[in-house]
Amino acid sequence: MAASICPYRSISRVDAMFDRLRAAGRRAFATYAVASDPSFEESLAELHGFVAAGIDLIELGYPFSDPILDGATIQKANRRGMAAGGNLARTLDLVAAFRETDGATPIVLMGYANPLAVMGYEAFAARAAASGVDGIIVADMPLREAGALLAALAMHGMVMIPLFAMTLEEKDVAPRPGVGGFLYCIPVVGPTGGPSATIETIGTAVACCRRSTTLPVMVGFGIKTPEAAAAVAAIADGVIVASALIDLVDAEAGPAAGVQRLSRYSRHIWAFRQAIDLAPAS
Amino acid sequence: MAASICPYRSISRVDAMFDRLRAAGRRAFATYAVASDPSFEESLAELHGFVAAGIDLIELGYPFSDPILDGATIQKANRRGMAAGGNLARTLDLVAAFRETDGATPIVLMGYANPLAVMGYEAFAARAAASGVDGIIVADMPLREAGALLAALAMHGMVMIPLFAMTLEEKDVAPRPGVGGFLYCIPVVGPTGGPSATIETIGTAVACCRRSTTLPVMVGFGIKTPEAAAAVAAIADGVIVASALIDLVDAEAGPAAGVQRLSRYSRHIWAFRQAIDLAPAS
Amino acid sequence: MALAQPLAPDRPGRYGRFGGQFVAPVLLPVLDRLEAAFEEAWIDRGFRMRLDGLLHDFVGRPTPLSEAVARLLPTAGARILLKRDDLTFNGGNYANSALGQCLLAGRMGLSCVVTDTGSGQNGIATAAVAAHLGMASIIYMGARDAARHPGAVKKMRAFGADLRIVQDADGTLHAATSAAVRHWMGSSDTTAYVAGAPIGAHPFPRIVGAFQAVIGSETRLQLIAAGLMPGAVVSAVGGGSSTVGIFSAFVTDPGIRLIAVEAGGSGEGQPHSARLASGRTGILHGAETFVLSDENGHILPAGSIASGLAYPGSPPELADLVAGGRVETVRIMDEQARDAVRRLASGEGILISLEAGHALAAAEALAQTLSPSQAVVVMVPAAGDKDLDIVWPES
Amino acid sequence: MALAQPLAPDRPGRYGRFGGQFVAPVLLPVLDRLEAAFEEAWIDRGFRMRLDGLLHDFVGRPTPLSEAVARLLPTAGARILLKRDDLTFNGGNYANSALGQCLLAGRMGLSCVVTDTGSGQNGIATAAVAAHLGMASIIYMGARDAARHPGAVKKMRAFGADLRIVQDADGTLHAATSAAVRHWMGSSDTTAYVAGAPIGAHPFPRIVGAFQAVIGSETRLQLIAAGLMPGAVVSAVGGGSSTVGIFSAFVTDPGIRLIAVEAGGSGEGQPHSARLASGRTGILHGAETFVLSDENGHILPAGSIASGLAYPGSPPELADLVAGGRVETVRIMDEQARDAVRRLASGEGILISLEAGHALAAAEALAQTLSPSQAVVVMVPAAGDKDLDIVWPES
Ligand SMILES: Cc1ncc(COP(=O)(O)O)c(C=O)c1O
Ligand SMILES: Cc1ncc(COP(=O)(O)O)c(C=O)c1O
Repeated sequence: MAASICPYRSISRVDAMFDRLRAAGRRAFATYAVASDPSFEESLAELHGFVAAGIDLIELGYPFSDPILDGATIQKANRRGMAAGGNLARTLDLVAAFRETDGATPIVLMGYANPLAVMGYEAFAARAAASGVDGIIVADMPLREAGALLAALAMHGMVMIPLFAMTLEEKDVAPRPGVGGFLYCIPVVGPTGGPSATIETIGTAVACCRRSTTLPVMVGFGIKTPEAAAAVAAIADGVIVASALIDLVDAEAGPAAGVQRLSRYSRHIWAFRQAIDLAPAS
Repeated sequence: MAASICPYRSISRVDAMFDRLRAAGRRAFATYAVASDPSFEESLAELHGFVAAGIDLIELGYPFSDPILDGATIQKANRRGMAAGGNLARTLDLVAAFRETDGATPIVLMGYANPLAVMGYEAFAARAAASGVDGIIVADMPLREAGALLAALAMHGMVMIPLFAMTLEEKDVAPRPGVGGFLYCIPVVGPTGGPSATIETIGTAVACCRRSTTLPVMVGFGIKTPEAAAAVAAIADGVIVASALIDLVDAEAGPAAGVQRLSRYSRHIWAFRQAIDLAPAS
Repeated sequence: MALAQPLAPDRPGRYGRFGGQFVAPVLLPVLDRLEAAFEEAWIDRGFRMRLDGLLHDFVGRPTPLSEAVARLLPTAGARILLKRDDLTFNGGNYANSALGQCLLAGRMGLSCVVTDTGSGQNGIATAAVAAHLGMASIIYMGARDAARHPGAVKKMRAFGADLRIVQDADGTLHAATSAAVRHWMGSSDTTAYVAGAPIGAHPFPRIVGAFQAVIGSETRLQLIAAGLMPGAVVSAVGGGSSTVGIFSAFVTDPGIRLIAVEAGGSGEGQPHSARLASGRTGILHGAETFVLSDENGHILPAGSIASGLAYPGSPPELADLVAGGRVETVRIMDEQARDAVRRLASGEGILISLEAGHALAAAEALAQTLSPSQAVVVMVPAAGDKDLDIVWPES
Repeated sequence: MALAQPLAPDRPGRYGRFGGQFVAPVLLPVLDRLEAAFEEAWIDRGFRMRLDGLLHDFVGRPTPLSEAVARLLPTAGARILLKRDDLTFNGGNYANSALGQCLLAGRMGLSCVVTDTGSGQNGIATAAVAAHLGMASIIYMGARDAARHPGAVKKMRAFGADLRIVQDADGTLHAATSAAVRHWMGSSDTTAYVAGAPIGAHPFPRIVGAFQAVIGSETRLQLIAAGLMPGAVVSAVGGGSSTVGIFSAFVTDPGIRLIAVEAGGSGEGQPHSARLASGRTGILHGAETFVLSDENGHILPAGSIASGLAYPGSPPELADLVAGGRVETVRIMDEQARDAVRRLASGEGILISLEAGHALAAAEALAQTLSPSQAVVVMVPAAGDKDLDIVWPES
């Protein structure tokens, strides 16, 4: 259904985004949300809200029962998404719905291997491409195990965004077909929402990334404040803030659903955006 | 103390009793009470009360913490006796006090080996003889183990009354010095206060006793009614009723201490006495 | 003896199409180091001697293979032989691999271990072994499991373990495993993850399988000594440590049927744990294997009266043996397992766990179809003390 | 090995001046038959083979002799070796004699056994063995002990035992023994009394001693295999089954100290169980021996945090060895035993019973006075699962 509604496909919205930002001397700012959290409709509104507030790239989590690499914040978001009927297929529907009015903002899925395996890599890739997905990050599928998925992605013009840790060996980061978009640099170990790395560590990690890739480097995991985001923006091509943004929104007192929640989000995104844009280019 | 008060010693009050009864064509009637149950004074009054009510021979239990061969009724009596300060030494005092006014009624102690062993057999025999004790029944000291005690008893003119079970072998019932008084025929197995044997079984047991001894044979354990007592009296030289009498007295409603308890006892003893005396001689 | 030999699958870490290393990339170097350390240790005579010595002195191996006499069964049938790992140590057979992995961790210079536990057996074994070797231990246990097994909780704490109760999800082994892996991800430089079963990313199935293979080799020797060739070996599959351990010695004997028993749960429409027979191929906790998941790839809650069987994943080696038809599967319901435990206790004086009760129930049914000259071996991974309140709620 | 050989004391059934048959005469023929049946069975190869087979397959013998590593002790001293009967079966070492006696009862044509239990160990062992051999079992347990050991109560019932709770007296082993003997007196034609310890009238000390001697002979072989001559063997005395069992193999080695550890209770003026060191010669439960009794011959309540040690009598053989100076006695208080159990659990990953904790505490103190080249053997009769709530009330 979603596939047929989607009017067109951009081969490389992610590349286009980095080109555009680089030309403007700016760094990318990405955030993460779980599809269908708290509902399909609100999720859709939120994605558009992100773009309006200044987000360049959206990581869209497809709900999964067992997000083993995530901390409490994102575990809860997954549960809410599942409770609202969210799953991989509905997430593709969500992207298709988003694409009806936004053909430019890159969307990469983020999640776990099992829903992909159960849907089948080829079926997934075909449906995802038709829905307007640009790439995917799979938390528990290192490149060693990604052969079948990479082939399917490549066939449908999508990429897998590789996760990078400093301790990885050459063989685990070597470029291969189907890999692209950017390098997701994780400067800490441990699940999401955990402690932050120092800016020195992040610097080392980014430098390390640059040596093994020509892709743009974005840094995620543990970035919690606009100040930290600015510091990272000064050395990387982009910044990803997930748990911290959700926590900031949720920490504000009073009920927050729909428009109200979105306006809180916008305010915090705006603060990060300002900080990132003010950072000196590396 | 008790020893010096005691005015004289009968060498064989038990033998004298059987001679007297045999001459009169009567059978002996014995009962059992725990010394100091419920107090030294009441116990003393009770012993005299037994005699007044028609008891020929008294088995006086010396309280012991662990009357392993006794059923619930006599276990409780032992606990009450201990609670009132009763023990082997006080039991000897009680016999001495009894002897101040009753020089004829035979008293045999009944109890367990440990208090004797702790006092020492020789010390015990000396003190018991001086107090006016005639003999002793030790529930957990078969003749096999009684060598030292028998020697001490014989030295002081007392006897051990042997317990007889039908299954005993010759070697365990053979007469020996220090053994005498009567044969305690137990027609049932199991602790006191348990089920009764049939009169046929008792008859067989008594006949068996007669073959292995020239001593008078008294039957005890499990005799619960005057009718049963009469049936036994028809075939044995005497009847022992313990648990059943205590149970009968305790079963009557209302508080019963001192004189009141004694009068209940007398009534029940009288009933048994009548039945026994009416039994035809064997 | 498939697992006692170095593994040589088509792809590294694969059993046929199952297995692999589906983990966060940050863990890959850790797994690679672990694999190298294990393969080196496994051929090191000193390491093996230390392991065997402790298996004997500390764990109490070998365990007997004892006959359940005929009184057990209403009608005649094959003989039933019990492999008595209930007679080891506190933790039943879990001690085999906990010991091996803790020794390995020590050899790698790590001073702390983290693990997860369902009914408490793996946690107890790991806590005890860690204490014995002077290491710290952190154990994750689901809140529901912890409530069902207060004695196990107390025992792990007695061994000095830092026990952490997980309120997440269904509060069973599955949640505990996720929490333990999360913990490990953040501390793999000081802390070894002790796999309770031959599940998870390679090299864990390989390592646990190798350390558990002692069950199978003992059993094989005992059968040879008794002059017996069994018709079948029956084992209940939770994490699969005892099943892979005992099957390993018989996989290459085509004449011996291998029967994996899965928990059928309380009844129709209730959660069960039969992922080998009716799971989907999926990816859970680091490996591609049979998984209880719905059509969207969500993991389904696993259910069983036996906490140790309620796990939605399965050992990749076993998945391969089932897929290839070498291992048959049977489903046993809660009540059947409970009955079997009760009958063995009152009829034989042997108190086995509910997990083992599943295997026994299946073996009894099988034995009825065989002749008295045949024999069925039943794996008993642990004693039933932990299940007393569940099996005999009334007394 | 004093007890493995036919007994030849001065008087039949005597160990020096201790022992004998202080029972109601009605029981004498029963004891005589039992003695004859035992002596006949004991030299019957078929009986011994059946016994040994079940000790191996069902009880899980031999048990290891394992080293408690130095971490346990704050300062250096002799090595401490644990004889690990906690690794047998449910009931710890009680299974040795329960098995022997039940087999003997079966041979004598009896179909029911009765026994008494303190902390539940002898009851569990007897219930399990009886179930295994298809016999009925009746078990008496003091009400206080039953309240302290609910798991044991459940386990005996699981094995189909007819468990009877005794409210009498202090509600401990002593009351239970009296009740069991009373029961037996009334039913000795169908029912065998299973002595939990080498106490009571002859031939029970002889029979239990013989069946428990397997502990000592295993230990001796294990020491020889390890090339060790221990400085001392240390064991806590409850009924004395494990103590007599392990000492039996070393009595004739004058170079090896034998140390019997008694329960000192909670403190000055509180009940204790040190009848070997400070009891009187008396007569209890059928034998002349050291007994806790007052100057009037009343049996004193025995006290200990370890139910299995709170018994006012003692094995006549041990009384004789103490009287003759061959066996030394040591008194350990509740808190010391508890500490030792805790330290061994968290320091070594071994959970021993409070009874064994008494022996360990004594051994640790002794080891401090010896050199690291010496060794002390500690008897561990049973695992500490039953004591979890007592040792760790807080967790
Ligand atoms: C599943 C998931 N977890 C976490 C993150 C980012 O890390 P953190 O939450 O620490 O900012 C992302 C962002 O991409 C994500 O997709
Ligand atoms: C201690 C004791 N128990 C029992 C009895 C008699 O048995 P029963 O109580 O069954 O009449 C006697 C009588 O001599 C006795 O002394």
